[in-house]
Amino acid sequence: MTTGWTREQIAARTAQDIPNGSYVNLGIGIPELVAKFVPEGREFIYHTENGLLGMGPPPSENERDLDLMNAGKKYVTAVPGAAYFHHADSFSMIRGGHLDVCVLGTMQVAANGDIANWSTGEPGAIPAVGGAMDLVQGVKQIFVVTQHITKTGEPKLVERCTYPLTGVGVVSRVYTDLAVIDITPEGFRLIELAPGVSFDDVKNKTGAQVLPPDIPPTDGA
Amino acid sequence: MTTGWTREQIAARTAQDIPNGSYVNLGIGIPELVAKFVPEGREFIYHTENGLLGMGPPPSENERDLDLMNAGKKYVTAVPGAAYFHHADSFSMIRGGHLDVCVLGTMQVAANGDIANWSTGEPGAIPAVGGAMDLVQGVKQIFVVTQHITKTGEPKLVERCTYPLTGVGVVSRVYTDLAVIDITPEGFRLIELAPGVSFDDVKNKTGAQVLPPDIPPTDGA
Amino acid sequence: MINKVCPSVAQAVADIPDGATVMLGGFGASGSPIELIHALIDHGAKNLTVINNNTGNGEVGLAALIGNGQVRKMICSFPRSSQSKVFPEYYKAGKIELDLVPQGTLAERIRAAGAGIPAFYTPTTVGTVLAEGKEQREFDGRTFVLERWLKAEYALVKCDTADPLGNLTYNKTARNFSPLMCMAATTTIVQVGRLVDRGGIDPEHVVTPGIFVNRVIHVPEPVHEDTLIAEGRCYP
Amino acid sequence: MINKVCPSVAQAVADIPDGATVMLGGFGASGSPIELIHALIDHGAKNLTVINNNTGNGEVGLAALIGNGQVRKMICSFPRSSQSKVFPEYYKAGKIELDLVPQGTLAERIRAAGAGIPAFYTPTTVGTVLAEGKEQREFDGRTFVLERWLKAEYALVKCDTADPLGNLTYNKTARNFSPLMCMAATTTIVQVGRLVDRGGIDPEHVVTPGIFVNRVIHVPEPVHEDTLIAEGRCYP
Repeated sequence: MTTGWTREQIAARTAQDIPNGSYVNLGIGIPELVAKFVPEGREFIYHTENGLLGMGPPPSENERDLDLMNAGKKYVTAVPGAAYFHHADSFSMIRGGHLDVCVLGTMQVAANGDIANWSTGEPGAIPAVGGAMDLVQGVKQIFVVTQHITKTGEPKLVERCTYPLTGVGVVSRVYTDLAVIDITPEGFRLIELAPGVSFDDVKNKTGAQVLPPDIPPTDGA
Repeated sequence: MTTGWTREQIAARTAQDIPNGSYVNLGIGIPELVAKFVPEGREFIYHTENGLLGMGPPPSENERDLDLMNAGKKYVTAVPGAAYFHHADSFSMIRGGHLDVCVLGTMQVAANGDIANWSTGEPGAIPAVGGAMDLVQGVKQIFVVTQHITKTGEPKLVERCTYPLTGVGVVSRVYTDLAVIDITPEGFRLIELAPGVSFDDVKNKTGAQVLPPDIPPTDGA
Repeated sequence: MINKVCPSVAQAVADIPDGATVMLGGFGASGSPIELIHALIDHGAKNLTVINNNTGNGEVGLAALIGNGQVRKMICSFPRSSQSKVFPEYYKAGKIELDLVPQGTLAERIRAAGAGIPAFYTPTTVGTVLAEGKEQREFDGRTFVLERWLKAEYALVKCDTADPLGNLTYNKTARNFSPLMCMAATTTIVQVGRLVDRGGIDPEHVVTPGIFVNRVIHVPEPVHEDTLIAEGRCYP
Repeated sequence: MINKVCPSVAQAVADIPDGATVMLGGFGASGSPIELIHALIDHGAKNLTVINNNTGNGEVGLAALIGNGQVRKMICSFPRSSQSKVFPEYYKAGKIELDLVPQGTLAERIRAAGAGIPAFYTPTTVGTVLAEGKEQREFDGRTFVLERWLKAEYALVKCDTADPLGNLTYNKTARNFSPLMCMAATTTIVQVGRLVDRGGIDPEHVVTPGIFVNRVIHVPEPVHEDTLIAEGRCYP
């Protein structure tokens, strides 16, 4: 029986793979939760593309500053040692390869590392890209966190993305409710199974081949 | 008999043509003297390409800061309302067309507005360009101030520059010890004669045709 | 003495003609020059091309400018938000054009305009539909897309502190695109909460040097877009 | 807790290998990281390519590095000065290469490297010998030259104030190329006169955010190149 990880557990598992001292950009949704699960003894510095390095947790009602928000337009705080800067400097950090890790949600991720997370491509829909295409091209490591399948049961890990791409061959690793999966030159490769999840579960819910780990995984049962 | 303007008078005459509120970059030599002759009721703001807008006069010995110099590596001061910035921002001001006037010395200036003021082109000489090529391309108006002829009597205002160019067709106006001369689509055109200088004096000492003024000049005698 | 202070937001925007390209500072509500935008609504210039990261929220500021039928085209990175209703309505009705530009490319194109760089190469959008029709080229074995500078006739910007020379500082993440837009527009108009004398800003702390600013208007207690929206306000 | 403080200039430069490309902050004497350069002389790495606006003065700092035979090539805009004797001697003897880059192009190429922009167009040098052999192109009826980013393995920079995260501020015109070089080097090494705790620099006043800095060395009373030259000093 499949059980797997909760949203929080996916975020916590992702945080395990981020080295101490990393400069990190977190997307909206599950990625935001990563900040709650920084492993003991490590410190991450959060970048938000609207001009802040050293983003802190949400403020209480009375410490709220209307001019201090994140890229998702939520109110945030700044930690001691933070810095403000304009958008060209902010995207220099991104495009110039200065950020270590970006954690993004997605609609689809392909076995070749392509990611599609900005548009369904439906006619009439209003396209909105924000900073996603800059982030996937510029940040050293792109981690994708996502439910393994859509609400209607379609795989989100696919052979080739059918939605318009955000970037080509940019994703390093995928964290889902079922497993941790690497993007390798050979395609998806299992790294770790969530508790109660079998390799067959993962294979059945993935729209492309999933290779077994180089090192056999411990069974998640 | 030719008398003409002194270095200070050339600088003072140049200053007359700079509108109030201009952002101005002054080269080394006679151009620096322009700052001493700001016409009453006007204010210029001086830019130095090493990162200061609002450069003030040289400091006294005891107010000298070793970290406050101009592009000529001389100690300067900063006026109230000054700003410091890095070199990319400084040359954005230059290249982006934000400076109004640049006053430069020269070795040669041609009737088509070409300027040569960075290199003699002699073999073995160490070439050094600094910010000259950026300034002549970027600043809205390039004023050249110079002696009309070299120490050995050669014209500095020429039909075509023989020294390596700094920029092509960039000079607006030339101020010499003998005259003020515009660069027009038809070539050099006299604007004003220095005291005691005749139009013939100017023509004889210029290495290209000099057109008479559109409005006849008052005789400098 | 140079003094760029202009007596009112109305006078400051009075010469913006129909058909102008206008940059508006701000990222969402943060840094949005609400008083200047509302003055532009009162002024009534039409067929504007507006450059902003977003397309406004609620029925104030940029959303109200669009709702007043003054905007022909939006150049932005993210025209969607939970509180954005006016733009979607206009867009779906075919009453407004959209030029979608990735956020970092938008920032860099604006900066390039201010810096006199007519074009540059960027990795952003390579392999996506947003790169279609654009010139591509390899450098050091990687593919990049050619992007052009993005200029405007006017920039309307909100800052925190200004002096009469137009030196500016901003408040926190309200800085965002504003310093870039100040560089990229022919005429930069700035509303400031705190107007100080010359020398009132430490030269080390100036974010936008005055050379990039043309008009400064003192708006001592600016309203915040988020506050207006929370109160359900609309403009005019 | 992240702490980029490194105990000594000697340790900070110890891994710079022979053949490295090294950016040195400073414009003439102003902002020159003398203690770091002298540590690099002690360290002895050879065949270096050095990027700086100038080529050093007197017999200290960059001039001493050249005089010690460690520099194969200089990339700079202005290799002449009244007090520059070492470089001219090496250059005329054919013992050092020179790559002359206009000052604004030098700054923009370094900034481009930090910003992930592999190439850009600039009007500077059009029609001059420095544009020879370079790709040219028209935009909006004007000719521009294509320039590439300029990266380095190391940047050695002097700042005024730093915190342990590597956030930096500079003193007056000692800022110059340093913030750009911090962005453009794989490893950025900074000497600082005043080292403060986290939070000791107002986030609004940070010039170089810590993300661009790898090692911070406290040099509480740095010598100034101009002072050393006035005293007729030479190094080692």
